[in-house]
Amino acid sequence: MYEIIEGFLEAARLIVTFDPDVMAIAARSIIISFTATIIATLIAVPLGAAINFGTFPGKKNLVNLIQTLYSLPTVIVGLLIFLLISRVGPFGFLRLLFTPTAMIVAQTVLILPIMTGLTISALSGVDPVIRDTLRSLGATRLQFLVNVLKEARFAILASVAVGFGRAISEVGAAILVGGNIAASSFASSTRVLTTAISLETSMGNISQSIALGIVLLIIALGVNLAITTVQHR
Amino acid sequence: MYEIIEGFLEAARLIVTFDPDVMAIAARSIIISFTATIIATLIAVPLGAAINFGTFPGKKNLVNLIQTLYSLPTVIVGLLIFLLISRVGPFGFLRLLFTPTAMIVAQTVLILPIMTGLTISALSGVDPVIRDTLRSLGATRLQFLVNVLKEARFAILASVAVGFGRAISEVGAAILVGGNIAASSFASSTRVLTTAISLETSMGNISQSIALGIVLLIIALGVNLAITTVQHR
Amino acid sequence: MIEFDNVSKNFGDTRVLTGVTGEVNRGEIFTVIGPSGAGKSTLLRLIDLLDVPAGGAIRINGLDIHADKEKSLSVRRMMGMVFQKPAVFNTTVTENVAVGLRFRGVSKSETRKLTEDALAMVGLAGYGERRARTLSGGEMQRVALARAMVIEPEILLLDEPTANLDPVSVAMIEDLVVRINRDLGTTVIFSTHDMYQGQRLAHRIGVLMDGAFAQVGTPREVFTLPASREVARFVGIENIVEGVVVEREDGTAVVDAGGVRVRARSPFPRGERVSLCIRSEEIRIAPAIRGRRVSDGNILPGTVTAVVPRGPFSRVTVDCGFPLSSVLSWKAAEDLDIREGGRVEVVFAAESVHAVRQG
Amino acid sequence: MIEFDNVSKNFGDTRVLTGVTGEVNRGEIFTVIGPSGAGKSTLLRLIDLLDVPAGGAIRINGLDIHADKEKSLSVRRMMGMVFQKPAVFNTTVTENVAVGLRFRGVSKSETRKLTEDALAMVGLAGYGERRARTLSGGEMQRVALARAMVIEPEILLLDEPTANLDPVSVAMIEDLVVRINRDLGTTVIFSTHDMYQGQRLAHRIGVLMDGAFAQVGTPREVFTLPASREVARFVGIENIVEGVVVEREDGTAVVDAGGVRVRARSPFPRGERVSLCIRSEEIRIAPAIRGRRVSDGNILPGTVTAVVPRGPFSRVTVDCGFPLSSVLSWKAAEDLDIREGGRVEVVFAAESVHAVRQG
Amino acid sequence: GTTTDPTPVEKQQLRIATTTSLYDTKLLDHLTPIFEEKYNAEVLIVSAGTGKAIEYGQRGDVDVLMVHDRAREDAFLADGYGINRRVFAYNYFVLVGPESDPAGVAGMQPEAAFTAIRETGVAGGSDVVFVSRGDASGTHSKEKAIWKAAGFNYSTDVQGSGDWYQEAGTGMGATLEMANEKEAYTLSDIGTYLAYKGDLDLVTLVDEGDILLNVYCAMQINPAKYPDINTTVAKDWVNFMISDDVQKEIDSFGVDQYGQPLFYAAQDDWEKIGVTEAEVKDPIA
Ligand SMILES: Nc1ncnc2c1ncn2[C@@H]1O[C@H](COP(=O)(O)OP(=O)(O)OP(=O)(O)O)[C@@H](O)[C@H]1O
Ligand SMILES: Nc1ncnc2c1ncn2[C@@H]1O[C@H](COP(=O)(O)OP(=O)(O)OP(=O)(O)O)[C@@H](O)[C@H]1O
Ligand SMILES: [Mg+2]
Ligand SMILES: [Mg+2]
Repeated sequence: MYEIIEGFLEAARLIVTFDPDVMAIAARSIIISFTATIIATLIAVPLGAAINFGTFPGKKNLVNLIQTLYSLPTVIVGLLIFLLISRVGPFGFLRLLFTPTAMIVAQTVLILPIMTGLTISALSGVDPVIRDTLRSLGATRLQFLVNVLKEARFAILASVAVGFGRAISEVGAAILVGGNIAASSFASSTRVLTTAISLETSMGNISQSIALGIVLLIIALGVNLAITTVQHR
Repeated sequence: MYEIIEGFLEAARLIVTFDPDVMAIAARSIIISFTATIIATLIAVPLGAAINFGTFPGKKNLVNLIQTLYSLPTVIVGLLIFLLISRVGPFGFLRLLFTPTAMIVAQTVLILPIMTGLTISALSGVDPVIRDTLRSLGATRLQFLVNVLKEARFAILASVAVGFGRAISEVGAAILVGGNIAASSFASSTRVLTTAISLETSMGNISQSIALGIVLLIIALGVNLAITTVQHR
Repeated sequence: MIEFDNVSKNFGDTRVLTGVTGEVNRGEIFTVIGPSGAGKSTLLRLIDLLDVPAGGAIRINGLDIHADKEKSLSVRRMMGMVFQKPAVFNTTVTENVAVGLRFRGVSKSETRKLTEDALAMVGLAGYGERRARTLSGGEMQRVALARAMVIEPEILLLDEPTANLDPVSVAMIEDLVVRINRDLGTTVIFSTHDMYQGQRLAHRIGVLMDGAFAQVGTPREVFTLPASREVARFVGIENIVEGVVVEREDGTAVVDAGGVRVRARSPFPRGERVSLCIRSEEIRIAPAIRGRRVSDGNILPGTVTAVVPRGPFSRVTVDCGFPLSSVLSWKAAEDLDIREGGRVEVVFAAESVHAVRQG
Repeated sequence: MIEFDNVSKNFGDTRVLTGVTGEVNRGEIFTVIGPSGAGKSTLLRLIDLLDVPAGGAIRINGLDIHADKEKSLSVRRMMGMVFQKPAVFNTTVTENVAVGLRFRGVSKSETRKLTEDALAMVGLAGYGERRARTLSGGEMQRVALARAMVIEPEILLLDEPTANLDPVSVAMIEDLVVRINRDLGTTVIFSTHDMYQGQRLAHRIGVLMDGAFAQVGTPREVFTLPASREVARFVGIENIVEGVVVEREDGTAVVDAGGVRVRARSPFPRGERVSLCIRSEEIRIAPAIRGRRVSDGNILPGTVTAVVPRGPFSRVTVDCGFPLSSVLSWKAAEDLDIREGGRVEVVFAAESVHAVRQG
Repeated sequence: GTTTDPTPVEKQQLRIATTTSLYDTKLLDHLTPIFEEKYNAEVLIVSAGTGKAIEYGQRGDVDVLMVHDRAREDAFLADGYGINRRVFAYNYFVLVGPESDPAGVAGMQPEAAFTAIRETGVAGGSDVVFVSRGDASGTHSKEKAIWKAAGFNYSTDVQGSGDWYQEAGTGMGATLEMANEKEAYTLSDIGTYLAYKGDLDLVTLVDEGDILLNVYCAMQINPAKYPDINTTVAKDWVNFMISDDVQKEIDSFGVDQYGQPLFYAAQDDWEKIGVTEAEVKDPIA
């Protein structure tokens, strides 16, 4: 158990000394997961709205499918993206494999189902009279959407929190398409907090893993405080 | 890309032939993740209710903390549980390491924050007049809880779906405390679908990984169909 | 201007509207009254394009509003609606009222001004910065009114807009509706369960019953000449007596109601079964004077069976073979020394009796 | 039985109740009336333990109900409440009504029976299997009523229970309330914005204004002898005239109201500034006959300024130096040939004038 | 000889921690059924990175440790966590790289090849990239040893000397995939390379040189540290690995699939691989 205490001390040390390696890894984690969350939000919200407010055959099945994809293992997502972007894959020419971009793509795909699903339930929770009121006030489709989202902002932002949490904490996809590379230049490296944690763990450096885990949670705390602030506005 | 097609064919073959290895692994996945989800539900629902309906100092901070723990990496969860149950850890005497029980514990811990958080938002979405009505009808605490949950059943079951999805798809904790053991007896083995996928991937058997991923998604689909049926009852 | 052409609507197996036909004129205040569950809200929702009729058409200025999805937005922007259970957006009161203006791209300063005016109009000046969710029932309803009115719609749809308000607020809102209708020429359609409100405000009233208009007419027509027994009951005519026409001479008839003969205005031939509708306000109670006779009116002797307070009045029920109720001021009731069991005479003119054919 | 002891409540800076003091007797129907936002709902919620007062106490049978959390459940189980905007559980109508019974462990068969009866009582027999969420506004309100009544509470709290109902349903619910009160001895407290309803049903009325009871009394007291100008206005006394007592002799006084002298019942001394409250129903309109004099009553000449229909009546406003309104049946108005601009006399007794000291 | 009662009431459980590269060859999967049958035991194998596997051993979570990192094994034994090390197999690491071989290292000695790769890499301009496991695994240890033997200070001259040197920080398979993708050089154990060869464009460039030797051992966790540990079966396993039958199995394992063996039996080559005879032959008492 002393590893946990060690982990805390180590985390404190890493943070107060601005350990350059850890700072770079943390920054990369933030950038990648943040970008993935934003992209996923931009897709999931309109998609979720279209599904929730639309009436079409197979709607229930689609919702079921989305819910099923909550269980998509990160490794499978990683593999699929890997096959698509590896040199011999259809998008191989983009040379995305083992780049931060690839990791963003993988995390976006990974969190899309859950964010779409949670968007659907957030929107379905809005009082039907609110929806009718917006329509009756002459909202265009876009105005309607924006205002329903405002009403559902608490739940929508909760879904963003879930998405971000899943993105920044996943490792399977990140390692497969990113490769956990520690190169000397920031841009060529793909080591993020979770892949670094995996590595430290596989090397048996438990305290170091825990320290990195704490750094990750501190980042998550910051993001969540920001989200909560917006939620309660 | 042909690996994907291969994967589908292989999945079909595994399923129609009732491949005994895969069936055992799948069964283990179901048992472990299902148990973890049920235990987590039994904790998260009362806990979420207590937090949502309670008034106490630091409530907002607690909710923030819970939301932050959405980002808990599975590896960190695995490590912490590992430290607790490894032979020299405080619970080492239970000899839980490398057993399915340990995996259940780890998955339960992993999905507790998100299930608690989603329970809180499910409950906070219930019309306050409904809550007042229940109170005014003379509900005891338990009756109150049961009936509010009934009203929020859609969102609560969605949180169960999220929890199950995260449990059955995670690999980091499963591998650390389970060890991905393929022993000759069912009870001693700890290989589940995700750890098997990881292994196959690390051995370069991409089609096999994808086949196992498909099996996993089929299980998830079944669980979700069941959940949806209850939701719409 | 707004034309209902055999509009029908059902929810699953529940047939709510079976064939609503009628017209609302431009600039008119049209009230829809009808029992709970008659489909008043449903009809208003159909007009506001929030639901689609199962059959028939609603036309505004000749345009079938449900026919062309493309035009939905412009049709809707002609209208403002206040829902029966209004919901407020989870933001400030000001923001709530401003929503419709923002949708229409009205400038910030203009929006601020209009919003303030609208809040003042509904008596909520100074509430602008309050969070709308914390308002009382009546306050919310007024916010919803301000929100619908501020966009100055051509057609204002109000679904029981004063249901949660006290009389002072009701009077204020009614004034407002009348003023908007008069000053801006807004066509107003509202549903109400307060018939007197319908009458106070409406140019015309439609009585929705069993999925269709049982009667459409001016308040006076509806209240004094109900088209059927059901309408009569609904508009508060307390005395409805069954009988058969036994004599008839130009315009008046003698109706036999269980042995008691009642003179009534009636166009119906001898032998016709009719319901006689007599407003309790048209009935006087007089001390019993035996042997009095009249040729033209009705004087029926009877026994007082009940005296019930009602507003500043007393409602007195007299058994004259069938029960008849009258409304007296407390003072009059005292002067006449009316008490249960006492003998009195019930006096009313033949013109006060409105006969309808039994359906 | 229920005692309000200086109850106060605020939400943040908004002071809603400042000191409500009063009593509701066992078996009584007590009505709370008051303007929108006065705190009626707040008061009912405090009684039902849904909120906690900031100060003061509410005692039921001597027990301070907010003092002992342990007793909350048993206190609450004495009561049933219908909310102003009732919400239904997302299940069938039957299930909705049965909830309170299930909480009390009533047997299945008993529950079925009671539920069916309750639904029949509110006129929703046959609605049992419907999903409650699809009901109309009025239907939902009736479900809420059935739900609260079926548990046969000792105290029934109704927050504007008929706000969404048509007159026929209102009459039905009112009957029900009276029956429950009479047959089961249930104490009923309800808020309403329909003063006539308060009067029809209540044994006593509390007028909630500015955070406290401005008056508590029998309907008759409140309606004829309002305690203040504000109560007078609120209970619908249309004529309120300011003046100064200039003469006084046992019980009656002469009040100078802007040069016009009015005789009134008044206990106030000379020189006192008073408001005179005169119900429009107490005022008669007579053809103008110059020179008539009376010693006891009031006959004021004036000019008709407005004739407005109101229910089966017309409301006639006459300017006699100050405006006075009277209510006549249409027929009377026609007989008297009343039209705007015509000269008439306004006649009312000194007893019809209720004077209150200006606050 | 057997020290376990051939018909125990309950099956004994044996927990083994092994490095991933060994496990992934499936050699152990091939051997365990034989062992289980023979000793009526149940074998639970946990495969992990070398560091993690050693960690399991240190904490007494397993009974037997199987790794291929001499230096750390020695430390482990010295610290008293392990006893009775026995060497059961060896093979060679290979330096693989793109067929184009931009640094021109084919056929060189390992140290020279590494030097050449570094020189061209640091010079830049060309497409020379070296992907390292970077995970403190046995393979990584070996790589570091070669850098050292070639005269470089690992952390200053190699790590951080430019983008030519990249640490994958993952398992062998993933590292090979990455090297393949980047047309880079990497050091691999032969087993994993053969397993992946079909999917790769990488070719073997250097496979000779003493320094490439890769020696696999098994050892018991010290029962003095963890008294209730499963000593007898652990001994059985170690002895089983050096038994004649198993040594034969090791020699032939993989031939039918890859056309060449993945391992060589250690039994008769103890001199070649630089260990004592006792370490390859003497059963634990
Ligand atoms: N979505 C729905 N599904 C099923 N039935 C519905 C639905 N909406 C309305 N109804 C039914 O249609 C009928 C008419 O409803 P509507 O709300 O129009 O009545 P209303 O005249 O406005 O009544 P109220 O005066 O009580 O508001 C009711 O019986 C109601 O139960
Ligand atoms: N949670 C709250 N937060 C802030 N203000 C509140 C809250 N609840 C009620 N109020 C305010 O308290 C006042 C009294 O509210 P209440 O609902 O008791 O009024 P009411 O007499 O029932 O009015 P109505 O007739 O409109 O229903 C209102 O001004 C309302 O805005
Ligand atoms: Mg309605
Ligand atoms: Mg209220």
